[in-house]
Amino acid sequence: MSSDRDIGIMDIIVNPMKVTLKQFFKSTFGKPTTVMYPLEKRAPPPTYRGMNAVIWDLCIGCGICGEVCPNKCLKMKPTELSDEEQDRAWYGSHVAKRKSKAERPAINFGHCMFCGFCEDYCPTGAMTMTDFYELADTSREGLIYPARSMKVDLPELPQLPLTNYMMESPILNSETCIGCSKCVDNCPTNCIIMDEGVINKELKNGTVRNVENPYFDYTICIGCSTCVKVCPADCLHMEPISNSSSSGLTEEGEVTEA
Amino acid sequence: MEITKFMKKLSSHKGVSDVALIRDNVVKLDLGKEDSKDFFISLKEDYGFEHCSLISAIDNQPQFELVYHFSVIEGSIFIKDSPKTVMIEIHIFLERDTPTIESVSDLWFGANWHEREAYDLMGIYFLGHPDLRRVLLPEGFAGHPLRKDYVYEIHEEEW
Amino acid sequence: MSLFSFCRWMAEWTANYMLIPVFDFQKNLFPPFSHPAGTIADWLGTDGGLDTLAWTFAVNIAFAIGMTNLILVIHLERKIAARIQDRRGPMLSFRSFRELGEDLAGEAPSWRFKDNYSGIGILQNMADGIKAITKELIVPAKADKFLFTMGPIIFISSSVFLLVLFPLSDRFAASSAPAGLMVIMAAFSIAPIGVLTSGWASNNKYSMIGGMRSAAQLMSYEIPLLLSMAGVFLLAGSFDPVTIVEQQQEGTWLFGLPMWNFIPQFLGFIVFMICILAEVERVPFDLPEAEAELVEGWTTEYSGIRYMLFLAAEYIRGFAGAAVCTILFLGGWAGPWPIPPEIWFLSKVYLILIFWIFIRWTVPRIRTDQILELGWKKLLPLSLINILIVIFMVEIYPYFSDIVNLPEVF
Amino acid sequence: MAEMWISMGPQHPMTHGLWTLKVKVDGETIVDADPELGYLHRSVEKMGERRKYFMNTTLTDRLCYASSTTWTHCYALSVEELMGVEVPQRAQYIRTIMLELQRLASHLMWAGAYMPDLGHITGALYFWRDRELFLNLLELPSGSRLLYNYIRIGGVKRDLPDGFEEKTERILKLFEQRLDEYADLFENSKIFRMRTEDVGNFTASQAMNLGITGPNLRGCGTKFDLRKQDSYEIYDEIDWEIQTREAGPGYGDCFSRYMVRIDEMKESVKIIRECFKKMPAGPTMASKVPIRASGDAFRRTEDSRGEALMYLVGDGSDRPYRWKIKSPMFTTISACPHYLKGYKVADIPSIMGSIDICIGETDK
Repeated sequence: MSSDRDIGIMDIIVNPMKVTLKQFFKSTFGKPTTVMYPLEKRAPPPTYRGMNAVIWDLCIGCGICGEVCPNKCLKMKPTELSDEEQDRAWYGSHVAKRKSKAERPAINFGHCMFCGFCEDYCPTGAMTMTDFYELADTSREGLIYPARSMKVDLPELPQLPLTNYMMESPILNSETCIGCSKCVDNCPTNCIIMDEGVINKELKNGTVRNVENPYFDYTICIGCSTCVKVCPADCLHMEPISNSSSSGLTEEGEVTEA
Repeated sequence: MEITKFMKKLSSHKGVSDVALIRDNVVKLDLGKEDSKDFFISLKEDYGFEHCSLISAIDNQPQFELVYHFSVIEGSIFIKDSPKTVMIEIHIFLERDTPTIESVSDLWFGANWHEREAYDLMGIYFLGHPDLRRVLLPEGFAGHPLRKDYVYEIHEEEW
Repeated sequence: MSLFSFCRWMAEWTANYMLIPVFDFQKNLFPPFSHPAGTIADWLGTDGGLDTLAWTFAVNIAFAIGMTNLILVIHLERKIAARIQDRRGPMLSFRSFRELGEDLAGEAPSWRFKDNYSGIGILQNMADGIKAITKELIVPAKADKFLFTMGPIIFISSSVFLLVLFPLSDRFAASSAPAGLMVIMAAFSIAPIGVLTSGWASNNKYSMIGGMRSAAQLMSYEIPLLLSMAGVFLLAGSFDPVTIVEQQQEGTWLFGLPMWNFIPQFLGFIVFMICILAEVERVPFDLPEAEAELVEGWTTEYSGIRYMLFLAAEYIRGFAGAAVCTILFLGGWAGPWPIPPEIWFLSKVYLILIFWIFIRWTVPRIRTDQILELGWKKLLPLSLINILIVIFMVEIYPYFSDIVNLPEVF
Repeated sequence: MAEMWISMGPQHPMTHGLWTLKVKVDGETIVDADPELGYLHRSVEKMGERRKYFMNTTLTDRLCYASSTTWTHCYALSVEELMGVEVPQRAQYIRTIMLELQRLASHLMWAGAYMPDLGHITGALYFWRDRELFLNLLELPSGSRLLYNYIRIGGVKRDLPDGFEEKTERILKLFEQRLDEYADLFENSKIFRMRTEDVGNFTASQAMNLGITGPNLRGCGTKFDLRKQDSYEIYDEIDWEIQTREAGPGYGDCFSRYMVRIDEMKESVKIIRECFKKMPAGPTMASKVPIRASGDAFRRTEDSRGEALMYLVGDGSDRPYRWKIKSPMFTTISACPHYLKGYKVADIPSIMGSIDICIGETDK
């Protein structure tokens, strides 16, 4: 494919040097390619995966970001919210008010590999990645960013639909349900209500009473499996769903990817 | 040789069972451990599988499974109206207390280090291998880490 | 006025007005005892003493010029290499000083270059030198300690010695020997002994192979190198640089241009250029320290200022090699009048050095067996042909032109 | 000189990674060699067994840091085979474009690393300067410069940004121009040829038996490219040629391997252009991507360095039961005593550089 020609005596020095001479004059009288880093910086593209930032007003504390983090460098930490923050909280306002402490993500950037899964799988779009990349620090402790240090406030909140990126939803086994309603208390999107269940159910301790069972609004379920984790009777398990845009807030044909 | 004819011929070999076409160019079969060497020799000499792609060992609990992938590069087996070349996937099951099999590294040199790796990480012994040492882990490492019963510690930093 | 007479004048002035009064004062401090200062003062008054002092001055001036050029050459190499490779090269050295000054003074200092790029690229060499001095001198535990120390001494001293051996012009010479170029080539050939010594003493296989390669390379290039020089010596009839340069001005060429040696002895020039590249160990002939396969070759085990001096010595050798090439083939310091001959000489040297830098960043390194083949099979015959041409020019043609009345060409 | 063993590595300019090549030399001639691996072993296969299927794309990115997209693609392809996922047409085109861009970047990385092996630092900087262009392109949709995590199971992360095609076309044009310019500096240079021609020879039949695939096999004149021979994505719909070259009848040397890669880069440029021409509109992600799988499946792809194969066994949970990676360089390095014997010490970097080693994928 590439042209083959006979190699002559000019190809020892002269012809190769033509190339280097050309480049020499080009970069002497033009601008060299290299960027003088600390003084000049290249602009990252808008998709750049840099340090994380959390829009607290959108965050519902569901913990999916910690769930999908391959390095487990992201943990949900209980955080005190001020009254104003509680008022502004959008989806999670009820959780913030009900629980003594709301949970917000904190990141250990010493372990983070900037894969962007937390951003991709966030059901509300609260987790974002900025183009800030100069995170170097002199100590390991300095790389642990507490939840509040990553908080950002946007003047106008994007109206994003709740999306179930986890492709799973909880399924109830009403046989073992004891009707404790812990799942309702902990559901970050308030998609569970307690309603009629098994009548005259015999519990483990021998007492017999009517039990209320949880019912799920799958249109706004985000598949965070918080209910499965808090269930004391192991009566919930996750099962795959067919469509990620099953959320009721999504209109047909709308692009779901933020 | 057309691939359907090739599959027919394969089933006549000793120890071969369950010959199936899992994709349009991939033949899968199960092979008995005792007849493996003869089959591999004829695979190379008669059917022209020049290239050993991969040898993977699986711990199926309790027995081990060896999966051989061989491929044709310029051989005589073809598929009608397709530029695709043929691959063969061979499953061999080994007992847990005798994880040994005859080496194929004298037939395909490319299998040499795959066998070493299978020995290193899964503890399969290849009889007749010229140089069966650990390849990825250091000499003197205890145990074979890809076995499911290998006990290891998960270290998680608290922060 | 030549360099030596200037130095002699300076020596007289220093001796008469500074040294002799001081020594005399010392002599008279303790009258009952004789003091050696008096003897020195007496000796300084004689011709011998003044000459010695003058030579010391001359040699020091030559060193100073050589070392200044060393810094320039290294900076030139870095900058040109950077431009060839579409980079910028050193630009920000000692920028931290400025930042420190800003911190201490609370305001930016007055020296400021190109917006915010404050820093001086040429000082990068100084910065590197300071860094190298502060590093530990590591001697491997199993190395031959005596030879390990002797190797750098041989290599570096023989290279620095080269600086005083070549004249910058007929009036500017720190030494003048009738066999000047032979001395230079002898000094050049000492260095491979240092290379071999340090390569062997390091007790490292890479170093040893590097040292051996250096010896093998010496075998292959030294003979064609000297044979290609022999043509020039035959033409000039002398080893003296001054005579050789003067001889090159005699003949004329097209448009009355002086016929410098690279025109009649083009073959010799080519052979010499290739061999001197091998002599100063630059790409494509830097086999002893081929960093791809031998890590750093014979300098692998050296650290700190020793390693830095090795690098510096190589540049000094490069500078000296270019100077020898200028004297032999490019008419030395000859050039039109208004520019002084020393500048002419240096500019020619720099031209060759820039050419070498371009070669270095343009071609890959060749292999050991290939350099041996090149040296023995190609360069040796070429240099012999060159000598034959010169003999024809110098001896045979004049002999026959006397008999059959041929036109005078050479 | 008596015969002696020289240990090159684990930290040596020739190794391009962390491994040791012990060579037995007689003077300057190589008598025997013994490669040693394991300095970069991160137990990717074991780690993969503890992570969910979709999380493992971050591990495959790190298999070979010079060619991360191709490895992630191989993994995604195998998992899709295991789960039975249909990838939308547009996603397949985007994947092909990304794969070829990655192949260009990887080959340029190799060419840049090969030049200092021959003592030619300028070459490194020229090729790496061009690689930078392709990294900029790969950064636009994926958001990262080295470890993209762009190809996901069932499609790609997001659609190509606006203006990507024009930007790519501009860069491809510049790159083609530069590649022609470089011809005089590299492949037509006499000293470059002296170092690479007739060095590191092996024949095609030897190479097949030794397990050498990819550009190294095509450098022996064998027309074997899995993009055609076991075609995936949309390579069979696009008009392109397998690039081969041989130094002599049926064997290849360092120079033919170099030229195969240069020709392949030119072919990749053609493929990218055609992909842009034919690209349809549509979704970039499959509508249904399960997270659990059972059974076993494998796919092989043409990595930048040869045949990449991933064999996956699922047991019905959301994590792979067994995940086996075949890296092309693993077998190629194992065969190095065969093609090093008889050459000079100075040829070691020239030969080992020409087969394009990547230790990240080799040690897994």
